[in-house]
Amino acid sequence: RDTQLLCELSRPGRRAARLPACDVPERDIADLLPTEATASSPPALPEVTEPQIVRHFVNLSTMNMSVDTHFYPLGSCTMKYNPKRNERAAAMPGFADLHPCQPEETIQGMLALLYEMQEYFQEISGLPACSLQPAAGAHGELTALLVAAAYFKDLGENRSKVLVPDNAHGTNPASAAMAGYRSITVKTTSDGFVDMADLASKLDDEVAVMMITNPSTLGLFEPHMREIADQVHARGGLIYLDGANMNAILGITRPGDWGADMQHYNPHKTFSGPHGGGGPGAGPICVIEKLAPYLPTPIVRKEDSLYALDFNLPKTIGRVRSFFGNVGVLVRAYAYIRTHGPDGLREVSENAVLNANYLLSRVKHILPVPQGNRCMHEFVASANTLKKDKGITAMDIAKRLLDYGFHAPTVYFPLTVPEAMMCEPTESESKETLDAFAEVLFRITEEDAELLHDAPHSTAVSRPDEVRAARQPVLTWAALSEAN
Amino acid sequence: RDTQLLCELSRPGRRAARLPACDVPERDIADLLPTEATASSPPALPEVTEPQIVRHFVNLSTMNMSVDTHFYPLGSCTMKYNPKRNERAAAMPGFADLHPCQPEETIQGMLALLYEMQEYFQEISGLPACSLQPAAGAHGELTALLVAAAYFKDLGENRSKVLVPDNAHGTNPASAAMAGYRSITVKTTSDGFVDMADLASKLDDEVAVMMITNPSTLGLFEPHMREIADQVHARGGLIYLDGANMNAILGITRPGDWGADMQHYNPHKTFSGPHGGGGPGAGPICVIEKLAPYLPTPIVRKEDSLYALDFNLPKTIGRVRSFFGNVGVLVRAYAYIRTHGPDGLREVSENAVLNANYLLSRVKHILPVPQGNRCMHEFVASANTLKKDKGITAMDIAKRLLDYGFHAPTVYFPLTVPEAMMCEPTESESKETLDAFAEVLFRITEEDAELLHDAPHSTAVSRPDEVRAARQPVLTWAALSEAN
Amino acid sequence: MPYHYNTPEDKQAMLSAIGAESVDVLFDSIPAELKLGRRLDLPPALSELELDQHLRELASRNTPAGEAVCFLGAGSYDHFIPAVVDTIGSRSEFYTSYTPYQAEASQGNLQVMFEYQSLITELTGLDVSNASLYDGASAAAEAVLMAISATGRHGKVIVPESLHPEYRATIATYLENLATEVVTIPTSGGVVDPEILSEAVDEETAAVVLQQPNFFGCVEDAAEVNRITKKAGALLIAVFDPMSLGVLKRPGDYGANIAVAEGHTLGSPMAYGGPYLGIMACEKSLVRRMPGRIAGQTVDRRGNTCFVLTMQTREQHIRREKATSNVCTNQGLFALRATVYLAQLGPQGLRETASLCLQKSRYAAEQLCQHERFSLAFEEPTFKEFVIRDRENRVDDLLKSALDRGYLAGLPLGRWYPELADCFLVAVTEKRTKAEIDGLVSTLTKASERVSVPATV
Amino acid sequence: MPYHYNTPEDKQAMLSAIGAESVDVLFDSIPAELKLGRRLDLPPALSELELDQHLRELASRNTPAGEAVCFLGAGSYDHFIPAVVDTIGSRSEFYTSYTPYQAEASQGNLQVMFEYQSLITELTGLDVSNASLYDGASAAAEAVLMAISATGRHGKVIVPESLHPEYRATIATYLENLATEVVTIPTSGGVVDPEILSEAVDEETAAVVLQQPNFFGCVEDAAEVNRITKKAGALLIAVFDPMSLGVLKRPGDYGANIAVAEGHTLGSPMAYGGPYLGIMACEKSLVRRMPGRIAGQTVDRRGNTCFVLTMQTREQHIRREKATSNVCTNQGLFALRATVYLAQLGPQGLRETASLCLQKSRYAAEQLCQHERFSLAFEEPTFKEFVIRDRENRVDDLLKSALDRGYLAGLPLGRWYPELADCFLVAVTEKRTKAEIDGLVSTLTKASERVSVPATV
Repeated sequence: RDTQLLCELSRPGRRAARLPACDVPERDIADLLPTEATASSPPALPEVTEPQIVRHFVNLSTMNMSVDTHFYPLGSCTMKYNPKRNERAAAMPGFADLHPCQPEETIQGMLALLYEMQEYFQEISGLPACSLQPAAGAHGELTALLVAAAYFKDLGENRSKVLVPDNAHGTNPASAAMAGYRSITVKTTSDGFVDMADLASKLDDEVAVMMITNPSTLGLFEPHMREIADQVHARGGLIYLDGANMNAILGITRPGDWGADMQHYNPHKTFSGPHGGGGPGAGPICVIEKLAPYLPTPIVRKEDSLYALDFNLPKTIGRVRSFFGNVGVLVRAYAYIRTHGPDGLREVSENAVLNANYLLSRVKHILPVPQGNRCMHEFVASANTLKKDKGITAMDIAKRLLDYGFHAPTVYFPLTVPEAMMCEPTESESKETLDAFAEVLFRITEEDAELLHDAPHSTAVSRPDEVRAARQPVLTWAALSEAN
Repeated sequence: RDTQLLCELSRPGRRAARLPACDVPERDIADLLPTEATASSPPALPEVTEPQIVRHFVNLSTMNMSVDTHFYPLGSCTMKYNPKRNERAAAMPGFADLHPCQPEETIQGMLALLYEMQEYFQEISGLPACSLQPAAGAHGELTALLVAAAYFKDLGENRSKVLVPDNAHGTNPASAAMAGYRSITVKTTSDGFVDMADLASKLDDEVAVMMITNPSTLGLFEPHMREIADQVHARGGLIYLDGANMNAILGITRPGDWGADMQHYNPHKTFSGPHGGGGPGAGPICVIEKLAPYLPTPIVRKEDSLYALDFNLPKTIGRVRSFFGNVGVLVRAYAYIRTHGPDGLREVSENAVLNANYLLSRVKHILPVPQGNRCMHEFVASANTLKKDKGITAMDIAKRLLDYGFHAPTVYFPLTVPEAMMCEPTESESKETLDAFAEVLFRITEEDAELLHDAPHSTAVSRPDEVRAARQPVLTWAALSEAN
Repeated sequence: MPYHYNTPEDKQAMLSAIGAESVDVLFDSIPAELKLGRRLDLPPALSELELDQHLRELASRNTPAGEAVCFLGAGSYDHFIPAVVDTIGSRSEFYTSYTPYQAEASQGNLQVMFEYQSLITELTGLDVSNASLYDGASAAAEAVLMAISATGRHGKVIVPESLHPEYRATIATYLENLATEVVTIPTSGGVVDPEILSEAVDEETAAVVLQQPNFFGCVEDAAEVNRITKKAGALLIAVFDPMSLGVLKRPGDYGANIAVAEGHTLGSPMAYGGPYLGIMACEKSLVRRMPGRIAGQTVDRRGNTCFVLTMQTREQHIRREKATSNVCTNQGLFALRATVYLAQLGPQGLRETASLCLQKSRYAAEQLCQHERFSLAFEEPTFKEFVIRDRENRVDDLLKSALDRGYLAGLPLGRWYPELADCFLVAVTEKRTKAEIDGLVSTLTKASERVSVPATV
Repeated sequence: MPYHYNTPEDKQAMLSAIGAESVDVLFDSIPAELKLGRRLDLPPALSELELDQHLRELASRNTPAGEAVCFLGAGSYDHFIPAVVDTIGSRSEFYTSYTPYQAEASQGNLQVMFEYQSLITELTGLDVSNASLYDGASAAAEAVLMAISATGRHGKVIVPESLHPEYRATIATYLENLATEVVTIPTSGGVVDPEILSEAVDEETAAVVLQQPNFFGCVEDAAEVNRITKKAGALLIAVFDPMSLGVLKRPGDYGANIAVAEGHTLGSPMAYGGPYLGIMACEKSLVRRMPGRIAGQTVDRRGNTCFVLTMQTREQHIRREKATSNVCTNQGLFALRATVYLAQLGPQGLRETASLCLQKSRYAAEQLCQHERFSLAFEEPTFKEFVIRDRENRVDDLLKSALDRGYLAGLPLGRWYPELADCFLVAVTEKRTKAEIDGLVSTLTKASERVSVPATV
């Protein structure tokens, strides 16, 4: 099998694409462009043929695990089935081949879809305004925090802090920092909930926003949610809901109804847009009415049966990227929502939670789940006892699972749980698969520790040296030939 | 990984597709259909979900070798690269979504393409008439023999024999039999050519057609081709050219110019239509002028700039299938021919022959090639010496090649070469790949015979019991549960 | 050139290894006088971009279903293809592989063949299935050859006029040079007349070929046809519509010995007629006379369950002229698509699809017949298509006028049935909405008015 | 429901194992008063067939490039996408996998990232590349943040008006709550004025952002801009068009410290603006300040070469608020598509594509300017787009009229540049044929005549 690099497949004179002959009168490039601006030769890209390209990349693809080939219970990432009808939808020329600057009369169908998406996101979150512009969840966080900042600036309030619980995604504090805020960590209790005393001690008039992930990264619904919101609101602050875990609560409960003022969605998680090996996703946000004037522009409006782009928000933060948004991802999410309907979306969450609880019930005897017997869409087990008793770490288990044909859960996150293994089966897996996974997990814990330290055994690669990679970075072909 | 059967994934109540509600007034089925004709329940198909279906089939796919993943030098099958642009072409709704009975004014683009295909096939073969109807190479053979039979019947001649060299594809005699002819085998010499004396002894006025594969299945151009054709013609017979090996001679020499009266094409071989795991292909035929009146109908005609279907051939043999032909395959072949042009097609053959001769030069020291030092697009090596010396068979080598990531050549065909290994690299492979293949072949011949008898070692399956499969056939899930 | 690797340096190195001075030398075995000596007269090469532009231009001169509303049937139907079918069908490992000669390198294809065979036997109610043939018509012809061989009766086969005319033509072509006669029997009221059949079938008859539902869309009395056929010791060959089996009895259930079908409707496009999928299933006793590839389950040297091509002694590469048939591949990719499609539908999906075809087509027929100009040509119950008689006998004008309004409204039958020159065949699949059906009715009605006007002038 | 497995029996068994009476019980941790207590107000579920019909209807209300002839540019372009890109991009193993947290299960994605980074460094002439960002505009904003951090200069960044207005807007939004000011400097004749720049840039300046070719399509004097920038100790951030590098100098060659680009043009569709591909490369010294994923080569425990995510200490899951950025994924699938696209083009293909853009766009500009109504707004040389001034100052009418004739003829600039309200931006890619360009010219000329008539009435 081909694991050479493209540059190793290259031979001078090979080529794949051929371009048409120039059908307009051709002029010497020197007559068209100043010599000092032009390159004498094109960049030294590899020279390969089309059959090489295809075989190279098809073979590379088979070196990945993926949802279409394996159970992929990567916690917090919602690796659910990506419906093929969504891909067909996004590829329709009527959507895929639209230029972002086309006149509105030539994109009425596109705008109708995007308008509906605004409406759907608002309804699902219980928040009345929406911007589809952000390109990813973290981008949505940043955008919402910038919206909040603009709001406070408009109010004349000078708030500098953002509160973030210690079990939040790392993007929360990073987004706060990028938006110019100081990120303040709020502790969580051993139960995994916000430590109300710690919150009280940190909540002051400097707090602009409290970011909260609910259900949390532990897969638990925050019992003090309403109280937290009330307290933050009482000090003039806003609640930001990290929407990464919406898959647990569709049609069951809505962030807007608990006091969230802003939230983002991860349509590539909750609404089945594919993860693409790490993107692209999208990060639309919804906000309460009083924050709506600050949203990025444009917003899609509907008047009578005509759709239009509204750029006229005088208080807008501006824009956080070029053009409208990650429309291709939104088309997929639209297809998903339309084929599920209100009952179907609720069933998504019911089955995601049922599957997670079932897996929890099968796993907790093997790997303790510190935060109790129940969960929402995911749970965090711990290999801590196993580590103490047998020297087997979460990493060992994760690697060994690959040998058995399962992708590993998310490990070592959240940081609040030692030897964490965060499992999110999603609704699109069967009881048989969950049973098989639990059985393998049990079998692994019975295996010899030495065997596990060297796992995986069946993969082409095993335990890469990450320290070396970071200390002696080899990031390109050029660096490779230098290194050798 | 999933190698269960679909029926094993089934659980009552699971389903993938959902259909729209009926939007017309619904009536009781009993009112619409006689009870004795209706089934009380639908066939017991498996009940599975869409994610199961996708994972099942994606994982099954990875259990195949294929051109896009491996070198696949399967002789006589021309496993060349299947251009992705061809697939895009065939999927265009303007071609894929045409009903075969649409009025001609609604398919002028389709008919233009098919008309051009007739013209291209005629030009490439040097034969002036064409039918695109046959669905596969063997179907083309049958069709052409039926055309020949109609021609002789029309002449009032009662000819009963078809001559077939002993190294021909098995479909030749089978097609002759299906067309109502007696198949007579003509010997070939140890050089691999038609034994002219044997031909002379078998050629009489009863011979309707001599079928010949040229270049032959040994990858050799028949030196007596013209003489053979003259002799057959002198006795009133016709020459049928098995076009399986056209990849060797595009733009270099034409069957019509050597005296062939009929030939089929394998567009899925020569013109890069994919092989689809064993079909669909297509089997268009070209014939000389005097046979044109007997071709199946319809034929595409052009008048001025309008295209029309001509059903009006009074002497036609009728039809050999429903509708026009394997149009989807022809669209791919059209894309291939148009992107190559006359020079490109010639280069295809030049490179196919160059690659085959180069591989021959690397292999002949390892595995003797009985029929000499040169070849056209393929050659047949023999493991006969190796078998005598070390007990290593062609099958052993074939199986062991799989361990090294190469598909095997065609083995044990043609029957005239003992321990035959028929290698056809095609033009779309690189010198590096041919070198690697030759090196592996050499390494294998040095390996221990016992190791080879048990090969392959790296595949999930090794040396299936074919005798058991044939003696105790288990052909369905139902038979499986009976067998267990 | 796009798909070649050989750089000038490569070529030189390769020629050296071969011991040839030039590539031309490699063609020395072809006598000079047989060489073409000129370029092929073909258009110059296009780049991929130009190809794309050219093909779009060609495609734009066609009116596919989707641009026009398609009510055409007659063996090719505008059924819906779920996206999963395309996803699986476009996997490189499926479509760029070949016949599984090396079982170890082809377990994916082999298991798919086995699953396909299993689904087809379930669908047909028969014991065994091959791994597919070219299309429905050639499968019917192969079935006739099987029947002749199995019964040893070389006298005749009987085909009613309600069998698809192109299927009858194909059978006739296949038998033209063999001893067996194809006897076509007329139908009564659009279906087989038991009396006529009883008279035609005799001890020389190898088989009766019954299409159910038949070419006119009508549901035949299959049990009765089977009874008559069997009484004479002949075999019953059923030509069925796979989709109909969501509501109709299976061929095996009414006694068919061999069942064949056009299977493109199971997940493959209409594609102007091909490639298609020839389905064939039969009783166990006939399996060794069956043409085409067959996959079977067995065990490997390690004792693991696996799949192989089997019963190859029927085939050409071993039996040559004594093979059961000259068919040497299956329609692997389309059998795969059918397998995925049937898995996607499941029993309920098949039933619902069939039911939608039934309900919608009957609704369409009723609505059309409300107009005095139109009537059903036959009174028999239909499944998803039906024959409409135009009382004004101006079918061509009518359909042309409908086409101008965006409807592929039906297929005129005069070409095959002169006595039905005033009739056309209308098919309604699950894809057709009420709005489209109402549109068709309204269009044909209006067309009728428009067409009628000059007639009265 | 389509994607759920759990049959009633499964559910019961699972609930028993959990020890819960019903699924509802599993949601008991949500306080009752926070529950929705009604159905979501969303339209009812569609079947796949209905979805398809609905989406086709929506899509039919759009006019994509392909139906109209697209001369729109401004950062999104109608370039050709070879079929191989779609083939590879639709491989399940690529698009249904995620960020390679488990390197052993992700060598495919990791090697692609490494190859992508290698190609981008080759393309830009810079040392290192990340594995991609969201889009060109946000990549430009991230580059500005990098420059501020690297130089320690928090005073200002300079953006000429010839930088894409949406990129300027994005940078401004990102910096709004930080200390650094965004200083926009006017251009002269469509390009940066060295004198104005020299005056603006000072020791408080972190960076100058130069778009090359710029928003107006003009080729800037990048060497001069770099000289001025470097003289003040600021960093040069280049915003480039990947396609232009077939003929133009690379950012690294004219001194850029960081180069960013919109990369959707490398094999991904326009898709009404996203998802797109943010390209970013920089000098080696800046690598640890770079946002986004980076793949590196290393060896595994067996000593085999392999790939991992590396330099993760820059990232949020470790550094949290001290991370270089909050970006935590790349645009993996589009980076893959760009990798395949660049491999498919190769150096010659890139050069030819660039050359076609150059030749065709210059031809279009010349042809348009033959008409007295039109002139080029700027005299500087252009690469693939250019600004046309309508001497009649009726841009909207003109473009509307062209649209009616099937041309997306250009982008009016008044929205961003009031002083260019009589101007529109025209882009010409390799896909546009001479016939289409001539059609555009003829249409705008005719439109001009038609539009002019009522003006004189």
